[in-house]
Amino acid sequence: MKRNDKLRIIFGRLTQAIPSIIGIIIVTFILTRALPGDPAVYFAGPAATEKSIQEIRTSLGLDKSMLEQFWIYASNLASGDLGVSVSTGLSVKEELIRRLPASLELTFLALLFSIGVALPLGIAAATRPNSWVDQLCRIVVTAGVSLPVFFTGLFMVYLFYYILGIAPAPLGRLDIIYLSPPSVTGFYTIDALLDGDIETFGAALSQMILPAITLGIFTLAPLARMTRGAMLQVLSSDFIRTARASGLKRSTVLYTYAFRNALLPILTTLGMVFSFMLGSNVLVEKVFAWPGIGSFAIEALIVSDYAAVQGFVLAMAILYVLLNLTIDIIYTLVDPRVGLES
Amino acid sequence: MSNSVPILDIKNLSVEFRTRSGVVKALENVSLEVFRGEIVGIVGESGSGKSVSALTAMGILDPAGHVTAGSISLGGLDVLGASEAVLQTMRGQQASMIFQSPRTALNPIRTVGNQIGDVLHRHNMADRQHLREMVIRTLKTVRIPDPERRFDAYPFELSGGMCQRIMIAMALACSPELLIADEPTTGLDVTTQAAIMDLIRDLSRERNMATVLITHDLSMAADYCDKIIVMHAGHVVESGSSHDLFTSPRHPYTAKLMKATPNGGGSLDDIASIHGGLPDLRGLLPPCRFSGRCERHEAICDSGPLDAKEVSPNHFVNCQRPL
Amino acid sequence: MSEFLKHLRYVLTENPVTLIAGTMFVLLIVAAIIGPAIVPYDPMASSASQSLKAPSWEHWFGTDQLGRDVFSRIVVATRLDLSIAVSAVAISFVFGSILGSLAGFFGGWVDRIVGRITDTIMAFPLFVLAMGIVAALGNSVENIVYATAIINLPFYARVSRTEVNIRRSSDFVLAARLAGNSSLRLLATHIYPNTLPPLMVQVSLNMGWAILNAAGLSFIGLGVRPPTAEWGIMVAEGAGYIVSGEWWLAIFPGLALMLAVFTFNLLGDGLRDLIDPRRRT
Amino acid sequence: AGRDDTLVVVSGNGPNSMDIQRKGTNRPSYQIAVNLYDRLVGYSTKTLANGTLMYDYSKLEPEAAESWVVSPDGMTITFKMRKGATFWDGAPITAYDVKWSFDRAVSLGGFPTVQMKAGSLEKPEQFEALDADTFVIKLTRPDKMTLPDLGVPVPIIFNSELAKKHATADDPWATEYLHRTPAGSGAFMLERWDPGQQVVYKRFEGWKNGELPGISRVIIREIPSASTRRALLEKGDADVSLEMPPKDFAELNASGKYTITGVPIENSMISIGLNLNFEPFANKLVRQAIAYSVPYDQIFKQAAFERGIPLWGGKSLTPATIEWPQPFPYNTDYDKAKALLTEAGYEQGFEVPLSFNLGLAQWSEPMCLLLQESLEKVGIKATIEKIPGANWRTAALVEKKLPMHIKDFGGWLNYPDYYSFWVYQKDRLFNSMNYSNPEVEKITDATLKMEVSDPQYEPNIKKLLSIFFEDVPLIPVYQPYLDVAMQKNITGYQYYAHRQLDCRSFNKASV
Amino acid sequence: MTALLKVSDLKKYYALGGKGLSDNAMVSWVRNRFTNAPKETQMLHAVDGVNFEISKGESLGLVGESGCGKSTLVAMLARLSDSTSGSINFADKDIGSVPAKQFHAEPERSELQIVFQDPHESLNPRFTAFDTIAEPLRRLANLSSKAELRARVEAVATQVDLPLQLLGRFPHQLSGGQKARVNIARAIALSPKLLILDEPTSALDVSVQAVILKLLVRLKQELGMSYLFVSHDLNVVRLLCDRVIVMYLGQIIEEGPAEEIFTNPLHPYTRALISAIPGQNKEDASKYRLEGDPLSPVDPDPEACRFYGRCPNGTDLCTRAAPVKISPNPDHYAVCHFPVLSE
Ligand SMILES: Nc1ncnc2c1ncn2[C@@H]1O[C@H](COP(=O)(O)OP(=O)(O)OP(=O)(O)O)[C@@H](O)[C@H]1O
Ligand SMILES: Nc1ncnc2c1ncn2[C@@H]1O[C@H](COP(=O)(O)OP(=O)(O)OP(=O)(O)O)[C@@H](O)[C@H]1O
Ligand SMILES: [Mg+2]
Ligand SMILES: [Mg+2]
Repeated sequence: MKRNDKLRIIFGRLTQAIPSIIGIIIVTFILTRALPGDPAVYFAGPAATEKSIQEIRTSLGLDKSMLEQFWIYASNLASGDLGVSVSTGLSVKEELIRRLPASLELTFLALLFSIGVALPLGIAAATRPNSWVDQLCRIVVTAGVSLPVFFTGLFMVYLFYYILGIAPAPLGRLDIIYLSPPSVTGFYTIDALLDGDIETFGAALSQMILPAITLGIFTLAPLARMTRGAMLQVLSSDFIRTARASGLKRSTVLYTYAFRNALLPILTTLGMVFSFMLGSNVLVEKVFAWPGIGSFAIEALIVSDYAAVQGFVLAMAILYVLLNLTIDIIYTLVDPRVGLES
Repeated sequence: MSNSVPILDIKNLSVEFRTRSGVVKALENVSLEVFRGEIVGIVGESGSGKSVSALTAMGILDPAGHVTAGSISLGGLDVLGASEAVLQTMRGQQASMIFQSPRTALNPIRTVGNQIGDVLHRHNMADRQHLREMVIRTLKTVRIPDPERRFDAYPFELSGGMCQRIMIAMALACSPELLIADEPTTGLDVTTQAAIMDLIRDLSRERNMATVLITHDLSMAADYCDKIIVMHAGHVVESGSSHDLFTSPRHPYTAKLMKATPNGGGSLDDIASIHGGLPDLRGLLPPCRFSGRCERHEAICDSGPLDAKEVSPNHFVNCQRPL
Repeated sequence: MSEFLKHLRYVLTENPVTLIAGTMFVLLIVAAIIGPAIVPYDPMASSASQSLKAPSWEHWFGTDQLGRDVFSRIVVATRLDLSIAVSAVAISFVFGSILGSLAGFFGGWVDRIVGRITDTIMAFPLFVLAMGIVAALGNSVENIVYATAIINLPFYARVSRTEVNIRRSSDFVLAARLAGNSSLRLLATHIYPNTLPPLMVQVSLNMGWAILNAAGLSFIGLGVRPPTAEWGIMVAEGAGYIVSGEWWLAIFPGLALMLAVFTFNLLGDGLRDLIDPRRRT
Repeated sequence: AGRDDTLVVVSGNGPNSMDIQRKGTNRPSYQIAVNLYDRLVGYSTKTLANGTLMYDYSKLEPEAAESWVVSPDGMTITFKMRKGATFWDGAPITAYDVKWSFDRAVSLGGFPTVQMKAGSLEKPEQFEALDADTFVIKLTRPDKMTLPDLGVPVPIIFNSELAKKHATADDPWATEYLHRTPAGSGAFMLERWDPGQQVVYKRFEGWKNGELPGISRVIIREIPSASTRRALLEKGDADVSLEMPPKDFAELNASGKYTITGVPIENSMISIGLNLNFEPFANKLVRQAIAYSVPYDQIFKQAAFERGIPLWGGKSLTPATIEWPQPFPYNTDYDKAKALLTEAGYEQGFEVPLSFNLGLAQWSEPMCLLLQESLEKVGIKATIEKIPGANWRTAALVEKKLPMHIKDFGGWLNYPDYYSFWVYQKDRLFNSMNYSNPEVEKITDATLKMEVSDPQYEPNIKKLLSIFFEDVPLIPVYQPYLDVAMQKNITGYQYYAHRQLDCRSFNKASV
Repeated sequence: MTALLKVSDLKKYYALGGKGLSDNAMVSWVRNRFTNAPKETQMLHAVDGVNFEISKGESLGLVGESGCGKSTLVAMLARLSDSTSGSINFADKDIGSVPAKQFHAEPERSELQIVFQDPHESLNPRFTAFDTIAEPLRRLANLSSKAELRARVEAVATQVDLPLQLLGRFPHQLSGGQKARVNIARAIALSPKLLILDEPTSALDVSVQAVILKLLVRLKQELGMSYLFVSHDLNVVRLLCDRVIVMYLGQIIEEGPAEEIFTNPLHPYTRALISAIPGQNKEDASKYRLEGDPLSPVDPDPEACRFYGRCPNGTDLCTRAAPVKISPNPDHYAVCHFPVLSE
C-alpha cells in the first residue's frame, strides 16, 4: 500500500514535468529560429548561388511558415525523430547516443569528486562552526567557485600535463594507443571493465581525472556550503540532543542521525549542481577535447544547426527531469514524511 | 534518605557561556543531591538555569559552556573529569534524560522502534536478533497500546503524548538509576500531561529510580515531587521537601512564585506578579541575583557572598533576609 | 541612520572574513568609480614596441599582444564587470522575487504558472540557454545582462516563493490583516521585506556567477565587444597564451575576477546580517 | 604500440562527411578527397625556397588516368585508365566509374557542380566511357581551367558498382551511403571515423596510382583548444599540429625545434572589404583614404606575426607584372588619408561597423583592433562586431550587408581572373563588397577561359589589376602562410590546393 | 442585553489532500491513506456546527484539547478565514457573509480583533513596536498626521503599561511580557468591541502572566470590551471568564457559567479536564485520567459520540445514537448520553 502511494507520487511528478518539456520544446524552437545564422546558406557550401540556397531552403522546409515548421518538428518529435544535424550530417539521435555517455561519464565522476570532497569538508566545518577549519573550508571552496572553469581547466593542463607531465595528454576520452572498448553502456570505464580490460579502464579513467576535477572544483562551494548549513541546523535540533543524551556514539549521532536528516537539502543542491555541471560541460569539453554533448551544442549553436540544438536541449531537459525524479525517489526513501505534502 | 549515597550529587557548580556578546554566568554555586527513589523538582522561571544544570550533569553541555567550579558525581562517576567515551556509556545506561516537545526530540526519519533499538544496542542490552523483541517489551512498560505496530511508526505518525511515551521508553530502556525529565509535558494537553506525569511517577516508584523533574509549574512540582529546588538566575534560592516549601516558603522569590501561580479558586486579585525580569547574566552581578526584583532588598543583601542556611531540617534558603 | 551605521560596524567587525570581504568590496567600488581616471596607461592604446611584455616596473601586470597595459585594462574593466553583475542580478532579483512572492502568496494557478516557467528555465542547461540568448540577440553588454538575468531568475523565484509561503499564514501576517491591510499590501509591506535576508545570500552568490557567466560567454566568443576591457574576455583570450609562456595575460585578470567573485561570495552572509533586523544588537 | 609508422595529427576541426560532394561538407572533409580517393589527374609538385613541397597546378601528373590527349581544337580530352589499379575492394578502376562519378558531381547541385563548372564541366552528356579503359570529356569551348580543375578535390572517382548498390530511387547518387562510408581507391583506407573526435586512416597496400605512402597509419584527432594543440606538439604527443594562431607558429619556428611549413597560400589574401552599399564607401576617394589609414606594418607584426607576405607598398598604380597576388600601391599615410577624406567631403569622419568572423578571431581580432585604432586617427569611428562563423556567410556573403569587414578568400586556381571571377564580379557570392565595374566584368569574362600564353592575356590582366589598385573595394594586407607545425622527424609534407593534409607523401623517421 | 456576537451552526471543513496539515489531523490522515486507499476527498471537520453567543461586556472562555478546532473557530470569527457554512452575526450584522479577503474594508474590521498565542511570532520582525501599534491606526482610522499618530500610539502604549522608550525597539529586543503588551496594544488601539484572546499567556512565564491577566481585566473595564478567551489553562479561564464553553473535536460539548463548570461539570470530558489540573485532590484525580488519543476529525460518524473510546462512562449507545443535550439549568448544558451526575 505504501509503495503504491509512492509510485503514485512518482507518476505525479512525471506528469508534472510534461508542461515543462512542452515549454522547453517551444522555447528552443523559437530560440533556434531567432539565431541569426541561416542554415540553408551554411548547407549550400562555399560556392553557393542564390538558386542553390533557395533549393536547400525548400528541401529543409525552411520556406514554410513558422507554425508549419513547428508542427512538422513537433510531429516528427512525437514519432521519435529528432531530425538530422546539418553540420554533422548524422541523425541527432545517433549523435546524442554517442556523445551523451561521454558527458555523463565525465559529469558523474566530477560529481563523485565533488561529493567526496565537499561533504566531508562541510561536515567538518559544521562540527566546528566558526573555527579555523570552518573559515578555511569556506575560503577554499569559495576560491574554487571564483574561477571560470575554462581557466582552471587550461591551467591544470598546463601544470599537470605540460610542466609536470603527470597527467595524460588531453586528447579526449582515450589516448591514441588505446582502442575504445566495445560499446555497451557508452561509459568507457564501465565498458572496459565489462570487457575485462583493466588497462583500458585505467587509461579511460586517467583521461577523465583532470576534466572531472575541473568541473568538480566549480561545484564544491554550493555543496559544501549546503552541507555545512544543513548539518549545523540538524546538529542544533532537539533530536540530536536526545541521541547524545542516550549515549549514542559520536559517529552514530553524526551519520545515522544528523547526516541522514541533512541529506534532504543536500540532495536538492546536488540536483542543482548536477544540471549546473551539465551546463559547464560545454566549456570543459572544449578545453579537454572531450567529445561530449556540450561541445556538440556549441558547434551546433554557432552554425545554427536547428535540429541539433533542439535535440540537445531536449535531451538535457529530459535528463533534468529524470534527475529530479531520481532525487524525489531518494527523498521518499530517506524521508518518510515526503509525499504527504503533495 | 540522608543515610545513603546520593545518585546525583552536584556541588557548588558554576557554569558560564562564552559568547560573542560577553560571558553569560549561567550557573553559580549550584548544589543539589538526588537519592534513589525520590523525585526532585527543579522550578524557576525561564532562563534560570534549570536545563543548564541538567545538561551539565549529563555532560552534554553546549561547547560554548564551561564549568568554572564545582563537581558532579553521578552514580559515583566524576562527570566533569570523565572521558567522553566513559560519559557516553554512562548516558542512557546510568542516567537518561527526556525533553520537552517530544515530537522534535525524536529523529523524524527513523522509526521509533529503531531509535529505541539504537539505544539498547549501544548499551549492549540486546543483540540484533532480539532487538525488536526487547524494544517491544520496553514499549509495553510505558503503556503504549499495540506496541508491535508502533515499532514501525515514525514520530510524525504519532501524537505528542505518544511521542513522549516513546521518549520515556527510550530513556528507561536500559534501566538507568537516574532520570532527568526536562519539562516533559510542556506543549501537551492538560489531560495528556496528567497521564504522562502519572506514568513518570509510577515508573520511578516501581524502579526505585532517582528522578529529577524540571518544570515551570509549581503546582505540578507540588503534586509529583518529594523535594523541590527553586532556582533563580543561576542560583539555587531555596530547597526542601515539597511540604516544607509549600507550607512555609522562606525565600521571597519562592513565595512570590507561589502567589503568581493560579491554583484554582480565589480571584485574580489573589495572584501577584513578580516585578521585573531576570537580570542580564552578562557582566557584574550582585551577590543576590534576586535583589533587583526583591521588595525586601536592603543594604545587607549586597554585603557579601550568600551561603545556604538550613532553616529547618533539610530546608535550605539562600537569602540574607529570609521570610 | 546612525543606528544602521552602528549595525554595519558590528556586522563587519563580528566576523573577520566579512571584514575582509567588505574591504575588498570597497576597493572594487573605488576602482569602478575612479579607476579610469587613475590608471597609468590608456587601456585601449596599442603599441607595437610594447607587445607581450612581461610584468615590470613600467607595466605592473605586463602587456598584451597589442602592447596594451594589462593593469590599466584590469582596473578599467572593474566598472563594466560590476555593472554587468549588478544589473543582471538586479533584474533577476526584482522580477524573480516578485514572481516568486506572488506565487507563494496566492498559490493556485499563479503558483502553477510561475512554477512551470521556472521549471522550464531550470530544465535548460543554464549556460547553454545563456549562450542561445546571446547568440540569438547578438553579443552586446545588454544582451549578456539579460541572458544572465534570465538564467538566474528561477533561483530568486524559488527562494522567495518558499519564504513567502512559510510566512503567508504566520501570526504576524494574520495580525497585520487584522490591522486592516489588504492582501497585496500584506504581501508588499509585511511578507516581502522579511524574505529579503535569505535572498541576499543568493544575490551575493549570483553576482559572482554573473561575472563568471560573462567570462564563459567570452570564452566561446559571445562576450562583450572588443576592444572593451572586461575580465572574462581578458582571461578567455589570455588562456590561449598560457602554454606559450605569457602567463600574465590570463593570471592577472583571472585574479581580479576571482577576487571579485570571492568578495561577493564572502559578502553574502554579511549582507544578510546587515539587512536582518534580528541580528541587530 | 606501433607509433613509429603512425602519424598523429592534431587539428581544431575534423571532417563532417566522407563525401566531399555532399551538401554542407566542411573544409576539413576536403582531405578525404585526396587521402581516400583518387582523381584522374593530380598536380605535380614544386619545391619552395624554404624547402617545402607545394603543388604545381600548372603541371599535371597522372593519377587514375595513365595518360591523356587533348584534341587540337581543345574540345575533347581523352583519358586512358591506369592498368591494374583497383578500388579497395579489388574491383578495377574503370572509365565507367569515372563517368558515374563525374555525372554525380555535375548533377548533385551545389558546391561540386559549381566547382566543375569552373572547368566548363557542366552536363553528364560531356562525359563518355568509350570502354573500360577510355574516358572522354567533350567540351563546349576550350578552357584553360578544365584540366587543372580535374586536380581539385571535387572530381574524385567513386567505386560506382559499390555505390550503386546503396543507391535508392530517392537517392540515386547514394549520398547517404557515401556520406558515412567512403568507397574509393585512394592511398589510404578509412579505419575509423568518430565524428567530432577523430579520423583514422590506414595505408591501402594495393595502391597503384602513385608511390605507396611512407606512413602506414594516420590518426587525426580533433583538439578544439589551440594551446592544447601546441602543448601536445611540444610534449611530443603529436607529430603534426594544425590550425594554431600565427603567434604560435612564429614562436615554434623561432625555437628551431620543429618544422614549420610557411607556404604562402596561393591566390589568397587577407584583406579589408569595403562595402559600396555603405554610403561613404561608394566614394572611391574614401576607399583610398581607408587604404592609406591601414596600419599595415603593425598588423603584419602584431596580428600575423609575419606569417605571410606583405601586400602593401606597391610602387605604382600600374602593375609591372601579372603576378597574383601582388602588393597594392598603398602605405600607412594618415595625412594623405585625411586629405582624401576632406576631398571626398568626409573631413568630419563617420562611424562604421567593422566586422570579423569569430572563427578567425586569432588573427582578425587584433587586426581589427589595430585598424580601429588607426581609423580613429583619421576621424573614422569603427565599432567592432564579432560575427559567429555560420552567420558570417549569411551576413557577409549572402546578404552582403557588412560595411567593413575582414576577408580571407583564397581561390584554388591561381589566376587573377579566377580571383576576380569569385570576388570582384558583380553579384558573385564572395563579392561581399557589392562592387561592380563594367570593365572588370568585361575583362574577367574575356580572360577567364583564355590561355595564359595568349598575347591578349597579359595586357588585359594588367588593366584589371590597375582597376583593383585604383578602386580598392578590397584592401589587401598580406598573403597568409599555410602553416603546419611538425616534429623534426616528419618529412614529406606537401601543400595541396585544398590546404588540408595530403598524407600520401609523409615520412616519419624513427627517433 | 443583546448579543454582541451570535454564532449559529458554524462549520469549517477542510478537504484533505491539500497542504498545511499538522498534528493529529496529519496522523489520522496518514493512517487513512495507508489503510484504506479510496481516493474520494475526505473532509476534516475542524469546526462542526457550533452555536453560541457573547453579550456585550461579557468574557467567554473557550477550552478544549489541542486540535479540537479552537483556532479554526477563532479565525472564522475574526474574519481571517471563511466558514464552510453557518452564520456569524456581529452587532446585528451578518459579517460571516463578507469574504475574509475583503473584510479589511469593512467598518467592523476595527471592532473585532485578536491577540495571538505566541507574542513573538505575531510581531513582524522588521517593524518596531511603534510601527506595529500604529499600523491599525494608519490603515483603519486613517490617521496620517505624524503628531496625531504618535500621540495615539503613546496613549495606547501607556494604556498597556508599555514604557514609551521601548516603542523604537524591534521585537527581538523586547522581553516576552513586553511583546505581549505590544500585541495587546495593537489589538486595542482601535477600541474594538470584541477582543479574541487565543491563549495570550501560554508562552509567558508565570511571573509575567499575572500582570498580563490583570492588564486584560483592567482594559476590559476601561474599554467595555467583550472577550473571547481561548485557553488551555483552566485555572486562568476560571479567573477571567464569566462563562465557559468546552469544545471537543469541533463541537461544543458543554457550556455554562464558569464557576458551575468547575464545581459541577456535566460532561465526562470536562470532568477529566478539570481533574487533570495540577494541584487538585490527588486520589480523586487519577480516576478521571483519559487514556489514548482523540478520534480522527476526518469524516466522523454523525451518529456516534466523538468522545467514545476515551470516555469512562461510554456504552454501546454512544456509538449508535448522537449524544443528546441535557440542561440542568437554563444557562448550563452538556451534550452527552451519560453526564456526570453531581453527588
Ligand atoms: N548555548 C548557550 N549559549 C549561551 N547562553 C546559554 C546557552 N544555553 C543556555 N544559556 C543561558 O543560560 C541561562 C540558563 O539557561 P537554561 O536553558 O538553563 O534555562 P532554563 O531554566 O532551562 O529555562 P527554560 O525554562 O526556558 O528552559 C540562560 O540565561 C541562557 O541564556
Ligand atoms: N489549513 C488546514 N487544513 C487542514 N486541516 C486543518 C487546517 N488548519 C487546521 N486544521 C485541522 O483542524 C483541526 C483544528 O485545528 P485548530 O488549529 O483549530 O486546533 P486548536 O484547537 O486551535 O489546537 P491548539 O490548541 O493546538 O492550537 C485540527 O485537526 C487541525 O489539524
Ligand atoms: Mg530549559
Ligand atoms: Mg490553536
